[in-house]
Parts: sequence; C-alpha cells; structure tokens
Amino acid sequence: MPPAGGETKPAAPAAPPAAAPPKPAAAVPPKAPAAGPPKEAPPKPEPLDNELVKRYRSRFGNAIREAWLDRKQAILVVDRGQLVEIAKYSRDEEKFDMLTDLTAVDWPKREKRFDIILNLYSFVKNERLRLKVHAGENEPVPSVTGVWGVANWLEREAFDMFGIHFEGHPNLTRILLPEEWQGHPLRKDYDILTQDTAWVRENLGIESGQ
Amino acid sequence: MNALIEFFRPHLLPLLYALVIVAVLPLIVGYIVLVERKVMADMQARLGPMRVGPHGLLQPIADAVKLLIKEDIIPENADKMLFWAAPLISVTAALLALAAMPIGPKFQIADLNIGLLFILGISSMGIFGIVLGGWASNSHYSLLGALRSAAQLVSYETAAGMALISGLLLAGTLSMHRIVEIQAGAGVWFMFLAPVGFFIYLVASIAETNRAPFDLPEAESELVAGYMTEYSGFRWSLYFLAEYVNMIVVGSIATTIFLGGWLRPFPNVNALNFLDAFPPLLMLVLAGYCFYRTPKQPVKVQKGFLAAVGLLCLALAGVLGVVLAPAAAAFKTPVHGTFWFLLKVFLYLYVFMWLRFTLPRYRFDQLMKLGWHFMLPVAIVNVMAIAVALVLHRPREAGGLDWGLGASLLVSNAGTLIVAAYLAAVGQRRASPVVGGA
Amino acid sequence: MFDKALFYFFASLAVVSAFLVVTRRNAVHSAIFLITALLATAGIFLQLHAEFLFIVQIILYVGGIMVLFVFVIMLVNLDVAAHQPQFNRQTWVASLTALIVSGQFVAAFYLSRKAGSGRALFGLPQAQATRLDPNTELIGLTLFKNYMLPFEIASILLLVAMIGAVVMAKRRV
Amino acid sequence: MADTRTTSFPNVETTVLGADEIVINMGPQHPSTHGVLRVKLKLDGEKVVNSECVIGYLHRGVEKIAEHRSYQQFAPYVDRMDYVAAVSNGLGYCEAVEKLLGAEAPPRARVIRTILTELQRIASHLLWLGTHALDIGALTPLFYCFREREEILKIVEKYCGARLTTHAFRIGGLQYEAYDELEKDVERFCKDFEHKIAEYEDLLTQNRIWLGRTKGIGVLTAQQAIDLGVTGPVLRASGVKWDIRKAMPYAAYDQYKFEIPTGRNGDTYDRYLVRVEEMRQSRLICLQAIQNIPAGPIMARIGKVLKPPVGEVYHSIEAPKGELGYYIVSDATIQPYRVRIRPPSFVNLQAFDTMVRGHLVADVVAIIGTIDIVLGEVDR
Repeated sequence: MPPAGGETKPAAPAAPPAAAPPKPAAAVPPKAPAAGPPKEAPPKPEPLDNELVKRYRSRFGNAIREAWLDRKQAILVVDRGQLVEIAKYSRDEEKFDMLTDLTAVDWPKREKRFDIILNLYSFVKNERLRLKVHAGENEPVPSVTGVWGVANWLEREAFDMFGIHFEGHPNLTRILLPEEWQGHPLRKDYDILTQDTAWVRENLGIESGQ
Repeated sequence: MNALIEFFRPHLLPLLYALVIVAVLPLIVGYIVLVERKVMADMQARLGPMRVGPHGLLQPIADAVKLLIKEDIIPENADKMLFWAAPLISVTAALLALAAMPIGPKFQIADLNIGLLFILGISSMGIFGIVLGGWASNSHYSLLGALRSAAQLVSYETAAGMALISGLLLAGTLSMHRIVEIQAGAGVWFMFLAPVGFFIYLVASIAETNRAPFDLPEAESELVAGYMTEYSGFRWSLYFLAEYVNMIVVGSIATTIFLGGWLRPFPNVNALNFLDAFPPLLMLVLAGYCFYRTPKQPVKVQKGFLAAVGLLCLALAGVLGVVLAPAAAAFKTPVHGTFWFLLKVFLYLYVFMWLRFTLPRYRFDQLMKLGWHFMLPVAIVNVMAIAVALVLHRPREAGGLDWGLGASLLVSNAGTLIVAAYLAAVGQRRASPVVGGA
Repeated sequence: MFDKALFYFFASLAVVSAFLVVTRRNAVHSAIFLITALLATAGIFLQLHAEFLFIVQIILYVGGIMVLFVFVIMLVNLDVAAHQPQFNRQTWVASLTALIVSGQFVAAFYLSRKAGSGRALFGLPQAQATRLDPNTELIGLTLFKNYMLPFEIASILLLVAMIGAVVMAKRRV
Repeated sequence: MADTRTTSFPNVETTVLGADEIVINMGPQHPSTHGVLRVKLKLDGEKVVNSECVIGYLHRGVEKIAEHRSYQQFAPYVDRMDYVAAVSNGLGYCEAVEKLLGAEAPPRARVIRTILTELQRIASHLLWLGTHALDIGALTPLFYCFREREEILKIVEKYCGARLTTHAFRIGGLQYEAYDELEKDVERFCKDFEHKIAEYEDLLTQNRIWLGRTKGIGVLTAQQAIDLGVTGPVLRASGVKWDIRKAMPYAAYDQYKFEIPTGRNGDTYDRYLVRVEEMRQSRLICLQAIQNIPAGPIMARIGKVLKPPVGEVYHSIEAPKGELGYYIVSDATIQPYRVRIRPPSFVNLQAFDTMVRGHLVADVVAIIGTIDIVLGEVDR
C-alpha cells in the first residue's frame, strides 16, 4: 500500500491548489510529515507495576500485554480478544465506571496499525486509566457498547474516522461524514488530495472537488 | 329616491361612526404595535424602534408601506379562492364585532338588544378565516397551526362566555349600552362584584387571541408561524390586523362588562370630581413632553413632526378641557366617555403585553388542560354562585345594589375561589405538571 | 322596497348556495357554501326582527357546528371522495322526492294566499304583523315557563348524547 | 432509519392521521436546534417513541488539521469548536501541551487564566440561559443575559482584543500581560452580577409555567448519566457531585473555595438550577482570584520551537458544557502526531435519545436546549 502523505502520486493532478498538506509558513522545516518515527511499539517511559496492574495481571494473565506510566498517566495494553471482559472487570470490580473517551491512533508503518484507546475514569478512586488495544487493518475490535452506553457514538466516530470495525456494535454507521463518503480521514494515508472528490463535486457542486 | 333617503336618514350617524372605525382602526393597530414594541424594549432594557421618525413614531407607517408593496405570494398548490378569501373573513368578523361596541355614550354604531351575543357570535366567525387559511395554504405547518388555533379558540371561548355571563347576570340585559348604564346606576364596576369572572375572562381572552403565554399556534417552535406561514405581504397584514382588532374587541368587551365602559372611575362620588381634570392634564403632559424633546431631535423634519404631535396633544387637551366648562356640559360625557373607554382598553391591552414579555409559553396539552380542567369548571361554578347570590338577594331594580347583595356576592366569589384552589391542587397532584394559577 | 331587495338577496343567496353545497366536489367548498346558506337564513331572521334567532343561528350553526364540521373534513382525507362520481343511481328517487316536497310547499303557499289574511292554513294562528319587541325575553320566558318540560327533556337527551360520544371516543382510560 | 434521507430535508415528512407512527424531522435549519442539528423523531401520536440525531453538518476535520500544524499554530483552531466558550477551549489545549512538554505556566499566568475562564463560563451559561428560556417562550431573559454577557466580552476584548474566538492564552502561559484595570473591571462586574442573577431567577425559578415546562422533563438518572458518559452540569443535575476543578484541579482552582451544586431529579429544571448556581460560584471564584494576583512572569521558559518528547498525554478541564479533554500523541516533531479532542457536547448529545423518549414533541425543544450543545464542538 502507498505509504503516507504526498509522495508516489501519479502525475495526473499535478500542481495541487493552495491547500496542500502541511507546509506551515514558518521557517521551521518540518520533517517527513505523517509517518513518524515509531519503532513498532511506542517507547515506554516508565514501566508500571503497581497494585492495580498486579490485580489485572492476576486476573487476566497474558491478556495484559504491557503497562507503563507516561506523564504520570497509567496505560495498559490489553489483548484485543479479551477487551470486553477486561472492560467489564474494570467497570464492576475496579470501579472505573465511566468511559470518558474512546478513540484511535493510526500507525501505518506498524504491523497492527491501529491503537484503540479507552480512557476510563473512576469516580470512587478519582483515577484515570487508559486501555490500549492493537488492531490491524481489517481486524475487528470487540465493541464495548454493552459495557458503557457512551461507547455507541464514540465507536461510530472511530469507525467513521479510521475505518475500524467494531464487532457487536448495534448501529455501526458513519456519524460525522455523509453515509456515502469514501475513505477514513484520520488515517495517516488520507489527505486533501486523496479525499472523496466525487462526492464533493456531486453534492456540493464544487468543481475542484476539494 | 326620496324613499331611499328617508330609509338612510336614521342611519347617517352610525354610518359615519362605521367609517371612522374602519378608517382609523388600522392606524390604531399600527400604533398599538409600536407601543407594544416600545413596552417590550423598555422591559428588556432596550430602546426599541428609534429610526423612523422621532422615537420611531413613523415606524407603523413604514411597516404598512413595506407590507403593502411586498410581493404577494400564493403557493402553487393552494386553494386559490379560499386562500384569497380567508384573511378577509378574519378581518370582516373582527371589524363587524365592533359594531355593537359602546365606545362612548353616544359613540356606538348600533345598540342591539342582543349586543353581547352579537359580538361573541360574529367574532367567533373569525375562526373560519384561520381554519380555511390554514387549509387552503396546502402546508402541514399551516394546517396544524390552524387546527391548534381553532381548537384553542373554541375551548377558551366557552370559559370566556361563562365568565361574561356572570356580568350579564348582574346587569340583566344583553345590550352593551344598558350594561354600562346599569353599572353607572349601581355606582360600582362589575369587576368588583364578580372579580373571579373578570380574571377568568382576562386569562381566557389572552388565550382566545392567541397571545403569549398561550401563543403556541403561532410561535410554537415546531409550527413556524402557524396558519399564517404561507401568507405574505398584504394578506398577511390582514391577518395581523384581524389579530389586533380581536385584541381590541376582547379589551372592549372586558371594559364594557367589567370595567364600567365609558364611566370615569367612581362616577357617582362627587368628591372625586377632580378626576375629570385627568384627561386634559394627561394630554397636556404628553404635549409638554413632545415639546421638551423637540429641540433634541437631530433632523429638522423630525423636529417639525414631533412639534406637530405636541400640537395635536395640545388640541386634544383643549377639547377635553373645554367640554368641562358648564356651557358645554352636554358634550362632556360623550367626549370624556370616549377618552376613558379608550384608556381602559389600552390598559387592558397593556396587561396583555406585560404578560407576554414576562411569561414562558405553555405546552399545548397544558394549555388545553388549563382550559378544560380549570378555567371552565371555575367559570361554571362562578356563574352558579352568582346566580344563587342574586336569587337570595333579588335587587329591587336591575343592577341595584345593597349591602345584602354585596355580602352574598362576596361569599359566592369566595366560594368560587375555594373551588378554584381545590381544582388547582387536584391538577397538581395529577401525573403531568401544573394546571392552573388564574 | 329596500327591505324587499334585501329579502330577495338573502333568499336567492340561500337557495344558490344550498344548490352549490350539493354540487361541489370539494368537501371544504361544500361546507363553505353551507355556511353561506346558513348565514343567508340568519339574515332573513334578522329581517323578521328575530334578533335572537339570528344570533343563535350564527353562534350555534355557523360558529359551533360548522367549525366542527370543517375540522372533521380537513382531518379526514377526502381526496378520494372528490374523484368519485357523486350522482349515482339514487338520482331519480332523490329528484322525485325533491319534486314532491317542493310541490307540497307551493301548494301550501298557494292555499294560504288564497285563504286570505284572516284565516291561516291548517287552522294555525297567523303570526302577528307587528314586531314582537323584547323577543329575546319572550323566547326565554316561553322556553323556561310554557315549555319547561320539553326543554328539559331535550336538554337531557343532548346531555346523554354528549356523554355517550365522550365514552365512545375515549378508547383508553 | 436511513430510509427517509432526501436532499431537500422537508421539515415534516409524513403527517397527521392515518398512520400510527409518524416520522417528524427537525432541522438542520430550525430555530430551536441551536445550530445545524437534525433530529429525526418517531412519534406515536404526540409521544416520542425514539429519536435519532443526525450530526456532522459542521464537520471541519479539526483533528486532521492538527496533524498538519505546529503546536502553536493549532492553538487558534480550538477556539472554533465551542465558540461560545473559546477561552475554556484554549485553556484545555494549552495545559495539555504544557503537560506533554513537562512544563508548567507560572503562577501569575495561572491565576489570570482562571479568572478569564470563569468569566467565560458565566458568559457561556448566560448564552445558554437566554436561548433556553427563549425556546420555552420567555422572551425577556434573553436580553438580560446578553446584557451581562456583553460586559464579560468587553473584559475579554480589553484583555486580548477579540471577543468571540479569543485565543487568549499561549502554550506556557500568557502572551499579554493583564491590563491595568482588569481587577477593577472584574470586581465591578461581579458586584453587579449578583443582583442580575436574582433578576433572572425572579423571572423563571418560581414561575409556574416554567416549572410546568421543565419539571420532570428529560429525566436522566445518575446511573444513566454515568453510563452515557455525560459530564458537566447535566451530570451534576443528576446528583453526581463531580467537577474536574475539584477532582483534578488545574490552573489555580486548588487555591479557591467554591461549591459544586448538584441536582436531585436530573430533569430540565434541575439542570437550570445547577447552571444558575454555577454562575454564582464562578462569580465567587473570580472575586477570590482578583484579591491576590501574584506578581511574576507570565510565560514559562519553553522555547520557541516546541518538540515535546515522544509520548502521549490526556488532559481534561471542566469546560462550561462538561469534560473537555485533549489526548495528544507526540512523535518528537514540531507537529502533534495525533490530537484527539473529547468534546463534551458530542458525548452529552448522545444522551438526548434517552432523555426524550416518552415525552411530547413540544418538549423536544426544551430537551435540546437543556443539554447545552454547541454544534461547532459536536461536529468539530
């Protein structure tokens, strides 16, 4: 698949109009825009092994892949297959009763390109916990809508923006973009030149399609 | 030919009155709108219209011109004939109702012996203008708005009618002229004898004219502008005219039945005769204010206009003052009567405006519940209580008042209030919130 | 003369709009012509100095019943009915009946004219030519004194009908 | 769903009689959907069976834009999300990047940030109160609210030159020193504002029609609210005493005393009361803050080119509408690798369906108003 950003373009739509991707006017030379430096796994500032992680490990064993602390925030990388069980356990036993946020990050150069990130909050402990799941291009992720109702729209948004398929979601449709839109904008290999120009031309009547 | 002239002779004065009313009313309505906007602005810490004429005094004229030259749009699939006729029905019904209204002791087109019934009957025909207009527009908004308006109008008309009956029982006649005369004879306005009836009529008449807080057919956010949605320009302004004329009509009815019509406050108390000086003084104050503001106007034309308004007020003050002279005593009652009548109607309408800018809007089901579960029962109980009081203390002549009658009326009104409180309490205990609060 | 002109105006208005009620295909238009017919009749009442009847006609028939009528017509979709033929096999029966009834009217009219001013048709007392002055009061007195019982019976009948309608309309309690 | 999508969006699609269930469409052009929200309602008579929000009409791809801008360049974009509370958006973003950098704004900057953010919270609540009351039919509160909001905007304008999309703060502190009369202006505003709140309450709080239109409408229990991730005044009205300003203090909130108002029934009326009380508390915070604005620098030393070390951070603040979170991933370049914005309006709007079921159509408007959404933030 084509790597990120603006290279390896067929010559056809040469000289794109003003809105080309990064190039801020500032003198700072940006590095290769999208695909960052990730060395297949993000660095781990401080491995974490406190009581909480121990409880998780004792309960789920190898399903808890990694645990580290980044800027004093706890991050747990967990197995994709057991996400729902871990989520249920987090809610019921560990009292992480609110799913604050669910989103994803795209690392196109990695073997499993998506990080799905669940930001949990516990009212009782006044503590946050971040669960991470890795998923490849076409690998479905179990939906946590059954655990937290809020996941419904958040997963739809992640589907809309990244094309991540959430298995067991009651209504996995696009939420912000039009139903017929092609492509998933927050993927790193998507930019203004590769966007769905046909839709824009047809529905908005903008000739350039941008 | 002679026969024709003979036939028309007794009708000359009424014809003149009718002409005056039809010619002047749109202007009055325009200025009521201006006053409403000014009152609204004042309550909302704003200035309101200030651009057209000094203090926006020419705004109604500008609005009228704008409305008249607007494009007249008729929706393609509308029922053309009805779309065209509906606003006319509304306006005609509203204007006709004024025919039996005693604006002054002499200023009345016709004193019918069925006066009040005539007014109610004719003004109820205005519903057809609303319903047919809504239907003819061929739009869902219009139709739903029209049906809601009509449903609201019909429901509250019953309560309003019942409230008026309490006044009729006290007067013993339907003739509007006689009702005022009887109040003069009794020396007390019926508002004080049947206060519950008056307040029921006040609320019901607000609902009947689709004003806030009962303005849902027009302002309910789902229905855009209700039955007027598809109307524009001249036709729209006819509806608008009808609506405001209806307000004037209900105000006049309330003034006549409950507020002593053209009578001065305390007409029989000679010690308060100095109140006769109030009309000319009010006009003098207005004139003085106009002259005071005149030099502060930025443009010469505006200065002139404001001065002219001041002069007009001065002239009115003169007329109102001159008739106080013993030599012109014959003219005193008609002139001052008209003044007091108009002042009372205006104050009544001021209450409408005041409520509109103070209260949120009812929901439709709450509105209907208020009408049928609270207002109507209270109105019926009120009529029965007053009838019982009158039977127990039959006055010697119609409208005659003595202490026994006063006391029993007091008791009957108190009884009605207890029933009202009970109904309100029951309504609140029901699942859905708030009913009541007259 | 003017009175006569007015009478003929109202009378012809009533007849024409009554005819239009039957012939219009659009139910709303029919309803409007029915209203016009009722109003014209009310005008004739007014000419007879029967103010109370006049206004009751307007309040009850025009302001009350016809409003409900128009309501129902607008809510129920009558587009289909507008496209169906309205003159069907009953036409002949209906025309015959109409003919007979109008024949009776003409006969009665003619007979009463022939009988002269002194005697009236079927021995009924003829109405007084003079105006009954306080006729609102007269109607009230008549209804509540002379015909008290029938009036009350009619009221109860109407009340029963009303309650029945409410009970039938209220599906869910 | 998804069967009635037409290009012209007629506002009422099917109607009146003949069918048991009707689908009614509100918006996206509708006076009381507060922007370009489109709501499809399935009705049984007058009762709402279920609803579906169609959003995205204002989607601008803010998160994508972030990936192509430097950290500083992106800062003004966040003002365009919740554009009635731009200052709060900016605060959240600046603090998140500071956390990512491991820097901290100096005390003076943090106090001034607190003052302006609290003023902005009052302004946002005022706008909400005015429009919400207008939706329910009360005309006058709107003008009163805008009168006071104008005072706040004047202060903000004096401070940074802009009224709506302010870009008031910079990463690492403030760009502008507070102007000379800031304390005096804020104090004058706060002194007046006490009576002004009383004015709004006179018009609404005990009004029977207002009670009838808001009590028991759009009830959300605490359990439902937490399950749906609802935050901010909506959550507090359901009885959960939780406010990020207290739970995880940021800026200078740990220095001030204030209460967290909560409701009991979680209905529209309680949300009204909670927001009104929050305005009072914000006023108190402002009054405390201007007592003692520490002297000192207003910018931390963070350098001109920001290259946060590799890693990620989630930072959230209590925006007027709820929890506004920024999740930023850095790859040690001058551009963020990923900026995720956790918009309170978006998440709270999801609770709309739960709140509206079983209510009458006329209540829909009140319920949309009570969530206090800004479509710029829902759609981003």
